Amino acid sequence: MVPLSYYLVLSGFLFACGVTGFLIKRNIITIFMSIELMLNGVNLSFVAFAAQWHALAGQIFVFFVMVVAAAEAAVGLAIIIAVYRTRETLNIDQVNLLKL
Amino acid sequence: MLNLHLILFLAFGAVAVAGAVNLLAQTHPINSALSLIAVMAALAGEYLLLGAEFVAAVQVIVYAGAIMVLFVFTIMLLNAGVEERTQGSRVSVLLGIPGMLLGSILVAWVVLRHSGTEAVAVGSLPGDPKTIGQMLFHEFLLPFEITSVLILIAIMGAVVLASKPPSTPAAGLTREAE
Amino acid sequence: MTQNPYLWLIPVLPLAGATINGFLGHRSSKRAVTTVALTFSGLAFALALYIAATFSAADAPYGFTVAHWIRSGSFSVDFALYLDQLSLVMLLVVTGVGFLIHIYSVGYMWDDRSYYRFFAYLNLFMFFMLTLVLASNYLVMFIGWEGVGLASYLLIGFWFTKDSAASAGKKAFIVNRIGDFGFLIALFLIIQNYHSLDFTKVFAQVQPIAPEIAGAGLLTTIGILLMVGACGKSAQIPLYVWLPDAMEGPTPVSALIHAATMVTAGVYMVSRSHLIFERAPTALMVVAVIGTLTALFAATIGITQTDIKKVLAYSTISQLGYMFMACGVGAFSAGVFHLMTHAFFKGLLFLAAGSVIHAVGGEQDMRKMGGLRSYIPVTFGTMFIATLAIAGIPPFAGFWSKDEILWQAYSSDHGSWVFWLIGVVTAFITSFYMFRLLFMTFFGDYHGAQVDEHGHGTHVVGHDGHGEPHESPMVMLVPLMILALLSVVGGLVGIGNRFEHFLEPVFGSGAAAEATGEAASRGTELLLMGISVVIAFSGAILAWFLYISKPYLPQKIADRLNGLYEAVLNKYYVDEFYRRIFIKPLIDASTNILWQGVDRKIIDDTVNNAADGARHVSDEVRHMQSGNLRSYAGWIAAGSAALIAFMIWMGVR
Amino acid sequence: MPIWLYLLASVIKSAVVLGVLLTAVAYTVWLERKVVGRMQNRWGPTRVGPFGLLQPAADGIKFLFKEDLTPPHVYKPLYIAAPMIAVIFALTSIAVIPFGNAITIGGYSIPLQVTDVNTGLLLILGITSIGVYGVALAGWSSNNKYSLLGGLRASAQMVSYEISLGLSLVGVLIMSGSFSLRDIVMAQQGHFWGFIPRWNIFHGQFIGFFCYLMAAYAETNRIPFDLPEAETELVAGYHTEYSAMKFAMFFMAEYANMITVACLATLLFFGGWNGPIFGPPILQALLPVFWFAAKIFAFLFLYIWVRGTLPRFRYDQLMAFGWKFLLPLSLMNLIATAIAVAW
Repeated sequence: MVPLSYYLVLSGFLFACGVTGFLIKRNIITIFMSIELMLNGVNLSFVAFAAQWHALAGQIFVFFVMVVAAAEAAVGLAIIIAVYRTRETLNIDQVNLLKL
Repeated sequence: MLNLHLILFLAFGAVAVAGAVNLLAQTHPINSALSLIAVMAALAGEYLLLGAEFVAAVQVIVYAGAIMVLFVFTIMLLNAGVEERTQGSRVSVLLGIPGMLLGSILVAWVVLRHSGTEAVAVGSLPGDPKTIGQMLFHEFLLPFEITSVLILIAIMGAVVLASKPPSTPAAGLTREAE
Repeated sequence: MTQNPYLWLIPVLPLAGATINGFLGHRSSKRAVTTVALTFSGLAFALALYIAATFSAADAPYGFTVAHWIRSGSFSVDFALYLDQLSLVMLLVVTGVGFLIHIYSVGYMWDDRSYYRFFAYLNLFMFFMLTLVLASNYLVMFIGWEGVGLASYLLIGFWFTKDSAASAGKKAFIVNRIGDFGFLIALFLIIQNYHSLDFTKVFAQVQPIAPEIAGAGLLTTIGILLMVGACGKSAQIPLYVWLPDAMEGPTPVSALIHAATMVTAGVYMVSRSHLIFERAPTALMVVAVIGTLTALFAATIGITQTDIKKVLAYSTISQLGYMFMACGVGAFSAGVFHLMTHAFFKGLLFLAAGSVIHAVGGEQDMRKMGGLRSYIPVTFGTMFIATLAIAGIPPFAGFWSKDEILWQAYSSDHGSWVFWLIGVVTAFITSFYMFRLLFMTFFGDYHGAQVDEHGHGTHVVGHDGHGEPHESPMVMLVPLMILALLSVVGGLVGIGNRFEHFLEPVFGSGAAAEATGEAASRGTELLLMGISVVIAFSGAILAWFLYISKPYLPQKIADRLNGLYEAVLNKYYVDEFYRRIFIKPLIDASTNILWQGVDRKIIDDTVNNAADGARHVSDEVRHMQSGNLRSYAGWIAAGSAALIAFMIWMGVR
Repeated sequence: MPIWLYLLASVIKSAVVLGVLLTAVAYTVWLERKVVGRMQNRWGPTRVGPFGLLQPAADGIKFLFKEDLTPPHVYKPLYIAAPMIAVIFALTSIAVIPFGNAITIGGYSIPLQVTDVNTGLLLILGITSIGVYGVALAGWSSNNKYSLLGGLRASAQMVSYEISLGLSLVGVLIMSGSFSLRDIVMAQQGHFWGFIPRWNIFHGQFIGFFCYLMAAYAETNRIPFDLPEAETELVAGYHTEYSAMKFAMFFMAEYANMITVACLATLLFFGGWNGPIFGPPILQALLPVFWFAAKIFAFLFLYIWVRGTLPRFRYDQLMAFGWKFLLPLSLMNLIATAIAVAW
């Protein structure tokens, strides 16, 4: 028997790792993976809450999150490819033209 | 079985934590990707512990089997190398990291302060495909259909974005083609 | 009120014509445009005739509600039509004269490039004029009022490539706005006090009120404000200045809008509101004084004008003054009677003048005409009849109506011998300048051939201004002849006060006042009638003496009375006066205070300073937007941490 | 059943299944060489043992003793991990394959299956989808453009065809209403009109089977879809830089995958171990396993037959076939099945 808070702390840790990855990573693809990590952390809390409250809707949400993640990955990676074609780099610090 | 449950939770959790930390520590994106796959597999285990066997299976098939393959594919396609340690953003370190830490601590404090003694039993909520399917096609029919539209748009967007521009051969393109 | 389901068709028919010609005309042939324009205006006339034929005094007034329009609390305005004897007269005049002028225009405008546009505008004018005439409340009337103003603006500026035409259109429009301002305030006052704009409802409330003999009350205010509106539309002092300039428009327009119909809208409106005016003697006096002064004033200017259309324009103003004088002395039916006969003979005069201009190839200066009698006999004949009519020679139409007005001015309760005297003097002047026009144009020798290069009316394109003067085509002559006939017999309906009795259900009380004094002053009436006939003939004889017998005399007289002549020739410098007193200060004030002061300093500077401030702030803040995605993530992380802290602090667990 | 006995049974079952599987892999290779040889009018292996039957053993010994070359420019951790990933996932999926009814030993009923999970089919799909990493990582970590292209092709191809594979299976799932492979087999017992087996392929799922077969060929990178290792254009694709035991692992993974796919086809479309059962009890116990093995053998033979017959596709043809033909076809099959079942 594992308390719910354990799951939540694990989920929060994964999410925090995702945020940290977004903050410190320079490679666009890795940053993208950090986002996936955050989504996974959230999914864990969804499933844990679903089990805690006996509400299957929590698991349904996970599917929706997965679908969104898949769509996001498809579009995002396509964007990355397009960026790489024009900028010849994957370093996010060098993709910074969108400013005044 | 009490201890076994906790042990399994800790084991999968350890793998997930190790994978997440490794994701941050690695400098090569492919290592980060493999770490992430490990995290996802570990999370699939956690889902099994929580009784969500269908979610676990889909987690492996969709996340590990499809999305991450896409990532690996992209890394291979673009021949991504070791990360450059450029110092492009002071804000992200000076503001973002403290912000992240503060937010995490606050949330953790709230969670731990309010967590009761209730524990989640193994398989306490049967997440079998049949029940989920019925729920998905009754109560969540509209969101489900909308996500189908979303994914269709995403497919088209990906095709348009990643397709080669017809007449202007980009520099990166010639390298792929060799 | 009897429902008459055909009523709405009358205005709608010309509107249909305007719509068809306006949207499809540029692609259709002239023949098709002609067919559409004539069909719809002709149908409107036919329908008006039908309605007149089935009109019965017992059933009047007729009404028809087209649609509910404004519903606001207890206040409501319907888009409703209303037909009584007064509207019927106006209806027949507008559709009849309008239809004749449509026919005439086919010949006159045939060679114009924007043929379809002309007819679209003309039909549009008909629509608005009929709306005005048939309105059952002041608001619908105001729509027609503004609509005819619009049509007038469009038609005056019909040849808008010419600067003078464009500015004449603007002048007409702006001067009319001043009048409309008064009209609108009058409407507001009516709404405020009577909570309705419907004629029947307002007048039902006005009916029991006693006349405001002592000083000026609400009704006086409303009446004077209505008169301000009428002054604008009907070109009375002080707002008459636009009408002479409006002669820049094509001649049929001058005939239809600026002589026969639109300019009489003011008279119609005052007559329609007669219940208000009858209870406000001060307002009535204002109307009479303005009318009388305008009549005299415009007539004197008419003496010196050399442009054939300008003479007619001033004549129109003068005759309108007569009508207002009639209204002002409470003889509304006499005013409306003169309105009708005036529509016939003044329409005819303008059309004939158009025919003359057409004949001499666009020339409008009478000094360059002369001797045209033998070249264009039909035009001469009809114009001669019209001149007789306007001069007040019996038994032509003008005699009856003018005599009626003069008699009423003398004998009515609100009248006085002063009005009569000025009226008679005006009649003399009228007779003089009209025969002057006739003699200068048709008698003597033709002066056109050697000078017509400098003619300023060359916009009637396609007419050869170099050849012999030639008679107009039949399509132009037939309306002339019909109108000439009407000018001869039109006055006969007034014999024995038949016209007045016809309008009695509308103007009721006026006839009663007349009946009391009738027996006593039969002799006076005949005497006055004789005086005015003599006056009319003497004016004609003076004109003959000066312009046929001794043609060198006018120049001598002009030299002798140099100052006065210059003043009259320059229309008493009224335009210049207005320019000095109103326009220039307005422009200066607008430039210096509104533009440079308010617009530049206050509004622009406020906006610019706000923009500058935003830019300065943004210049500092934009450094946050480094273009680096990780920085943005940092901001988001910090922001979400702050948000979480805020939520915990606020007690959201 | 005591827990120790349960564990013991599981270990024994695992060992047996793994042993059988590896042997089958070895002899499938032998069979392929033999059959293709015959088809090409030559002998195939004949020298080692009778009919060359010991050839697999000889090959194994050669692989084991060959020098294990590691080229200098490879990314070593993944270069070493890749073949392991490939072979581990290839061998894992056999764990949920049932190959017969439960047998009773000493009063205990033991199912002929390493482990019976009620979402067995999903598990196989998941494991298969992870299997692509072995090939992809091998191609990338070799640091060789041929390998990289092979790896890229493999990952794109497998991800694409996985969709058709999954969709072609859904028809069967709708008919049986379960993810459990055992239940699916149970649902196919009996006969139509007394003589036609009530197998799914005869039960309206022929198009589904066709889609599955095509997708499975592509998933296992077999001819005519062996683009990732096309010798003529990519030298050997993702395993160009591999030798000795690491190469053998890829080889084993490929054949193990073939066997898994054949097992799945048998279970889903051909009634699993169902077949005529007769004779003494011992025979009755073994006949289902025999039928199962026979059907798998037929499939493996089909694999080899196709390899001996068909040429290789072009890559764009492969992708067009997968996305423009196979995917719509399997979707239509799914819709048709759903309508038929709902009827």
